[in-house]
Amino acid sequence: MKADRVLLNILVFGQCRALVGADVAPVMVVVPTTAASALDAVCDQYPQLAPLRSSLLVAVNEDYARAETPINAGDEVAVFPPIAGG
Amino acid sequence: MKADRVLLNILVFGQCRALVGADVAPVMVVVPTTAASALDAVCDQYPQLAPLRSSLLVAVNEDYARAETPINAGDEVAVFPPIAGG
Amino acid sequence: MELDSAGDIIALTPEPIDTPGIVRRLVRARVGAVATFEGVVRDNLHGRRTRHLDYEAYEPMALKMLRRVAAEMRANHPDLDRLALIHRLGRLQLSETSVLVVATSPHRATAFDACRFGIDRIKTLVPIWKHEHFEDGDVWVEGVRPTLDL
Amino acid sequence: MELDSAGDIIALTPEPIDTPGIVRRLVRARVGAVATFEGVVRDNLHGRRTRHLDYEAYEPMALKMLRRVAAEMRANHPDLDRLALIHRLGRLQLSETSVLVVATSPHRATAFDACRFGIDRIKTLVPIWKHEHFEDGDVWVEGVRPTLDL
Repeated sequence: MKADRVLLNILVFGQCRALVGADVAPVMVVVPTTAASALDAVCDQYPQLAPLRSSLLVAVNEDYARAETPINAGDEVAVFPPIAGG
Repeated sequence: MKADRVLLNILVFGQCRALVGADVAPVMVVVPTTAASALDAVCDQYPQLAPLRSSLLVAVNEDYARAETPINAGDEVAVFPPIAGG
Repeated sequence: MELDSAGDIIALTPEPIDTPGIVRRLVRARVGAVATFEGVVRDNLHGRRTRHLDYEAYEPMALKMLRRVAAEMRANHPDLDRLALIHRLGRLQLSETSVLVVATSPHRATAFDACRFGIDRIKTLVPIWKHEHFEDGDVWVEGVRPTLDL
Repeated sequence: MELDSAGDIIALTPEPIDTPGIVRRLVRARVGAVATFEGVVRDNLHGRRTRHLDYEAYEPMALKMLRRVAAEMRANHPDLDRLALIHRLGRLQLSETSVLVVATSPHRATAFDACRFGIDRIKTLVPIWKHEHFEDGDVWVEGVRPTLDL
């Protein structure tokens, strides 16, 4: 697979959205990458998220991701805090 | 305690009421008596209830009675089949 | 139907049960969870097609037993808030509500546990009988003997 | 809110949840038991007085997860009839319903078990966040990490 540097428009929700001040946090990443690496990248480029790093969740294509879940160009990626519905 | 022959107006419900054809089944008993004896008396005087005898319940003063629960003159006594609310 | 001194609604009624109205009157500001159980008239019993049901009760004793169930719910669940225990009497058509149990609480575990206990206990304690009318006959529905170790 | 192809109602909505209307549309003739859970906005969180709440969702994923919860309920309970899983979004006032779970079945054990499973699973699976506004401040309510072994 060819490695490409791309802009990933990460969707952010809840307190992450509030801290970023927008619904989307664009980050530059080299694809293919992983959920853990994408999370590192967003916390690096949006340092206000860094204190939450250990609790944040990643979804890829509307499913919860594990650290090693792959991310390719065109995937829908979201980052958000633990969920509190109900 | 003095033994007295009295008329006990036993309340009947559900299939018992339907079989008796009335809301009340008066029976002659000697008081003090017991729930088991009152049940014997009502099945004796209303033989249409006799086939149900082993399943019937007795309440004395609006509480479930055991076989040996005492019945005195003036007590409210009811006889009915197993309950089917809900 | 009035709230009693504990703020509960415990009743036998020949009228249709107004579930949303009951719930609205029970829920107060401290409550975060409402668990509701409704028994409704099914269209069959063991495959026989039901036309309608008649419920009858030994009314004063049934009310006394409903109040006992409410007391047991409270004893089991100190953080239970208001509750409702209501049984319909008389003739019911298909899909009408025969029994309503509502349990409110700050927390959902209590609401669920109390609600389920309430309906289970009604079925084993409250003197009510069901006469089921089918398209081709009728039957007094076989009941249960109450648990007498109260 | 429409019934889906399975006859269920699964939705996220900014409008008040019409619980009685939902229940009425779910219950069909074969059903004998309806278990309902409503989460409602409480007047306090750990003693701080709540003024109102804002819920937000990752909407397409939240809908997908609600549908997954429904599928799990069905898989666990073959005799479950229609169900509803509805979560409110946006600003909610005290005592408004934030979440509704309805499970209908011929039998009460299934209705209760499925309903409880439904709300427990919503809380551990559906991406929704709660921003609570108090009289003296606000907080993003601490959430839970989903169980990932699905």
